[in-house]
Amino acid sequence: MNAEPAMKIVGAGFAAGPPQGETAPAGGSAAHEVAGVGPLDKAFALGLLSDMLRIRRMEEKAAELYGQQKIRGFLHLYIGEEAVATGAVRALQPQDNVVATYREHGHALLRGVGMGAIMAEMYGRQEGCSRGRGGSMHLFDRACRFFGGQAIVGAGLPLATGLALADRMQGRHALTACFFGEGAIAEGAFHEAMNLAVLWHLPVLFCCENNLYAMGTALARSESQTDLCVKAASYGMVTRKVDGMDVVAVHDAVQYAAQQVRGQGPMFLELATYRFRAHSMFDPELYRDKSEVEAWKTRGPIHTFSARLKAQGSLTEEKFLALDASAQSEVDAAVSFAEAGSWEPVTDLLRDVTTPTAKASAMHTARGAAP
Amino acid sequence: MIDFKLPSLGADMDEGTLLRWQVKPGDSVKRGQVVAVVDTSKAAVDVEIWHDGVVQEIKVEPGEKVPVGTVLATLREPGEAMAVQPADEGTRRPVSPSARQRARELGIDPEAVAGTGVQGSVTLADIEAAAQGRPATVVPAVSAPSQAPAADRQREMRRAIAAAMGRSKREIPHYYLSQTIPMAAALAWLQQRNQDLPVTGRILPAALLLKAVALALRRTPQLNGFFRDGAFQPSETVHAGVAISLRGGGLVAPAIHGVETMSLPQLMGALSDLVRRARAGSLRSSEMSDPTITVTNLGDQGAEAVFGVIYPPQVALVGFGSVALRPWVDGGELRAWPLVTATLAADHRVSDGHQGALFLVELRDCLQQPQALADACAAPSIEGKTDHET
Amino acid sequence: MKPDRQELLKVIVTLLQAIAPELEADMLVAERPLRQQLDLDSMDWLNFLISLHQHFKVDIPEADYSKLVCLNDVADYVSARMP
Amino acid sequence: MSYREALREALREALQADPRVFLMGEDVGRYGGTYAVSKGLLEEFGPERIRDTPLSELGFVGAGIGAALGGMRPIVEVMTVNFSLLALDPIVNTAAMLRHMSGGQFSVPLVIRMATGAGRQVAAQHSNSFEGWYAHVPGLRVLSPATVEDARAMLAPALADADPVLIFEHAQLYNMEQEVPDGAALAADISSARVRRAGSDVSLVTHGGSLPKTMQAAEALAGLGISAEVIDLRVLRPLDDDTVMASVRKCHRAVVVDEAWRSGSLAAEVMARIGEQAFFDLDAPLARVCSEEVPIPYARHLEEAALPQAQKIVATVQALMGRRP
Repeated sequence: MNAEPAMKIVGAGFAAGPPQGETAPAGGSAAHEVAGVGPLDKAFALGLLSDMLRIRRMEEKAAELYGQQKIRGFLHLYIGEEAVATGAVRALQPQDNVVATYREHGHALLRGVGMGAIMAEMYGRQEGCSRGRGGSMHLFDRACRFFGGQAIVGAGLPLATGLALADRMQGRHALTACFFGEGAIAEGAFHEAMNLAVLWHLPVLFCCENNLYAMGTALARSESQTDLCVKAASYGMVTRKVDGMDVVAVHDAVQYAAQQVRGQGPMFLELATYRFRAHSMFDPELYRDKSEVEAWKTRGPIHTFSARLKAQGSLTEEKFLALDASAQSEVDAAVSFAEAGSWEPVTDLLRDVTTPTAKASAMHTARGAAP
Repeated sequence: MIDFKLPSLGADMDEGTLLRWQVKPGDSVKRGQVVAVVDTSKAAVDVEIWHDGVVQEIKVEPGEKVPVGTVLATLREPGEAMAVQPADEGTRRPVSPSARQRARELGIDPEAVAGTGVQGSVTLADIEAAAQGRPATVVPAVSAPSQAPAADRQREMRRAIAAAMGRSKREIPHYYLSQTIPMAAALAWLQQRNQDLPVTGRILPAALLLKAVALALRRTPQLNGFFRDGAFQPSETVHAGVAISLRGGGLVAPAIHGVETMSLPQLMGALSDLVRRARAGSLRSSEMSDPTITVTNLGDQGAEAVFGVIYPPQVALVGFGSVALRPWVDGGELRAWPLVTATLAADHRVSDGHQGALFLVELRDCLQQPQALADACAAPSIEGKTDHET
Repeated sequence: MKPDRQELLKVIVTLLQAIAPELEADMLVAERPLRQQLDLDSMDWLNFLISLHQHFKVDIPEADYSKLVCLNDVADYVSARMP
Repeated sequence: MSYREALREALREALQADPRVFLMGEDVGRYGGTYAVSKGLLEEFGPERIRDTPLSELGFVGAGIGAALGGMRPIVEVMTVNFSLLALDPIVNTAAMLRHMSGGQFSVPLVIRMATGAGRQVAAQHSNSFEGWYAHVPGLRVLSPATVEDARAMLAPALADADPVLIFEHAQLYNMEQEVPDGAALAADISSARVRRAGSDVSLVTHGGSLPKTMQAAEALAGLGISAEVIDLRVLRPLDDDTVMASVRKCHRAVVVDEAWRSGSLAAEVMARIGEQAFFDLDAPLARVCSEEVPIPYARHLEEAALPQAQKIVATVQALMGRRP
């Protein structure tokens, strides 16, 4: 029964159609109705497929390694939702900032964090992208402007708003893409951030990955208004609903939205998607029917997109297998890298609590001030 | 947690010096147990505790003089968990960490040094002073702190007695009555009774007089009890405070409890024990704090009659002079007769001369029937009966 | 074996000291009444007699109280009746 | 100069010195600051840098963190520590932890100022002293300026710190007037405690709004022949153990004075450290004067009774001195 609203959003023509449900006069939506219609640029399309496969295989491997206790703690997998990160991250520019959640492995990977560094982080190795201090939920990368890995639901939104404020105050032509689940919409942080971003016309792209469940709580059981765009729009925000199982639809929507955000201020995208696996490795999935999961799996982003490319003649089975093998070998290499990694010495336990230079300078000033 | 406070051991006591502890932290105590000895300036009194429990912490060290009501020690209720110190800490003298450290450097035993710090703890300064050999701070090894010098004690006792008696005279509207009581029958009965008994079994007239007072009081309860908070609280039973002069001056008036219920031998035993302990300085706090009437007997010293000052919050005092042969008219004939002058000082807030007179007459009559007096035990004990039969 | 007179007096004084602790032996005049010298009341006196009875195993009937006035009387009385 | 003016001067100086610095908070602009600290700055620096926010502590503190990550040097004013509880998550879970979680990649050069403390009959919800809570958290630096000089001088080094710094301004200090040395001599350190009054019998360890009361108590104690040394912690995290222990080693007795409640408090932490580091120097049990364990009442006499007062400090010290020979 919980599948009902989801089916309504994406409708029957899931593989086609323009971004739906824009609530503000954004103009020029016709230019973006290309998603499912015309043939895609082949290299671009294969790139999208390859990225989705890389995420899928990495996540599957993570699940396996979790079973082997190589990866510990909380592990939230992105399987089923790959089209969102894949479509979205490709539409961003290098100077843009990305803020994500604890289900962020895919975003980090596509933003440029090496799979080896991600895997090593999940192993807790000091070769990990956060030196093993963060783990699965706290992937960070300064060079990629990837700001985490924020594991408090909703906490990323004010942070992203502030990053956008800094960009605007410094006159940079950058935006901040903030990914969060629909569960964050119940948090005060969502509302405060929406308000601030619109009030101050900040370049934030709010990407709500609506996978229908906040852990085990279905949207309809937690929100008085299940149309999330209506909520965001109440702040004067431009909003759009997007089929998050369609990688091209996502990409086009984000590309369009990014342009809007850079010029005019914040925008809110609701990306309708579905997580095929449990919330985390601890989740027995008592809250949803197997049949619902199976129904969504028929709309899995990888096989639907593959089918579409094959139908367009852009993809052969051999090519698919080659892409898959390539993803798999990247995963193998990442695992080898993580396995070969080292543990940070316990003597370094207290590092990175504060910034060393700050301490030194404070002490320096202290000495200078002493009469 | 129960606070064990310094009880008032009489109206003349507003402070006391703790002489020694009979218990230490960790000891279990029973209701009624003597736990400490306190110098009230009149006597060293064994102080009893009125709760069962386990001693948690000693708050006042031997030698300290503290006001009535001061918490002397804390007790845990039976079953209450230990609050701080492990039991085996026992009576260890508190020594501050820095004092202990310094004592080690100086080769001094810090626990042999008198403490001037918080809770009597030994401080750094105490150690330094001890190191310089200032004798004043060194505590005698085991013995409890000695009582104050005799002259000081005398002065303090006089001050305490003066304070209590002054208060009595200010607050209590005394009236006085006297009655001459023939003692021939009583003395003859006693002589008869004592004749064949070893010296240890003999009964003094004082015991008979006490018993007679207790029985006579049954008719006039207005003389037995406390006047407190503007009202008289009669007492069900007679706790007779016996005025005992202390050798070297001063007096105490500890109670014998439930006099009307005691057989004469019991009463004699109690009296003898009380006098002995009063002079040895080991009275119990309950004896000091709850007499309901005082009986004073100055006959031994030869006084013919004594007009006493009531001991607050009591409301009456009975005095006996010497028992002596004096002229007495009996059946129209003048005779030499053993007589005693009994007096009553009583509190007009509670009773009138009329009741007082009834009491003295009753007292006289009781003493004319010594055997009945001896037999009258409100609740004779088995021991009492046995004694009586012998 | 009976103690000699000096020894006997010494013991009696010791017994008295238990009742009147401030007593010093050389203060006592052996011929003067004890109760006056030592301010002994009837209870003290009884206790003294009890201690004599217990120490020397002599009986002192009440009728004999009048015979015991000064220290010498006591010594005579005791030495005459000691078993 | 008043404490308030000193804070304003420091803000003005910081805004002039570095274009990345901006002030953000509720009513910092047009209103001039709830405590009038930022009065006049809007006119001087404009609404972008003197930025009024909606009543969204969680939102604007989080945005302050984001702006710091994005290269700015934000000074976020949370009106009072009471409202900062609405922003506990960004302060603790994000600002304090980000550097560590990211393996040292992202420092958060953010300054958060807030008023703290009781004493003005504003009742329970506006009278808390939660400095100690923040001082519990690794990754934060917590400052408690108790003098006009520190109010003037602590902001610059706080801004220079690459990590989040919280500055607690006791609301009762804003009107305090003290002489301040000329600007040149103002480079304060934000790492050490200060001896505010030298003494030899007892160390009184305090900070912030309790400093004036403690100084008053020390004066009264001097009249009683007790020489009290007063330590102003200034920096509540990281604590300057050396200054505290040096004093305790000299005086052998210590009383901690803090307006927060005693249970699980900063006072408890200072006492624990003295116990750990100077145990053998102690000549009396440690003691503290804290607020009574009650929400701060409105009625004046009850509020006064609930808070540390000079007289309580004096009595506590006297009790520690024993029967001095």
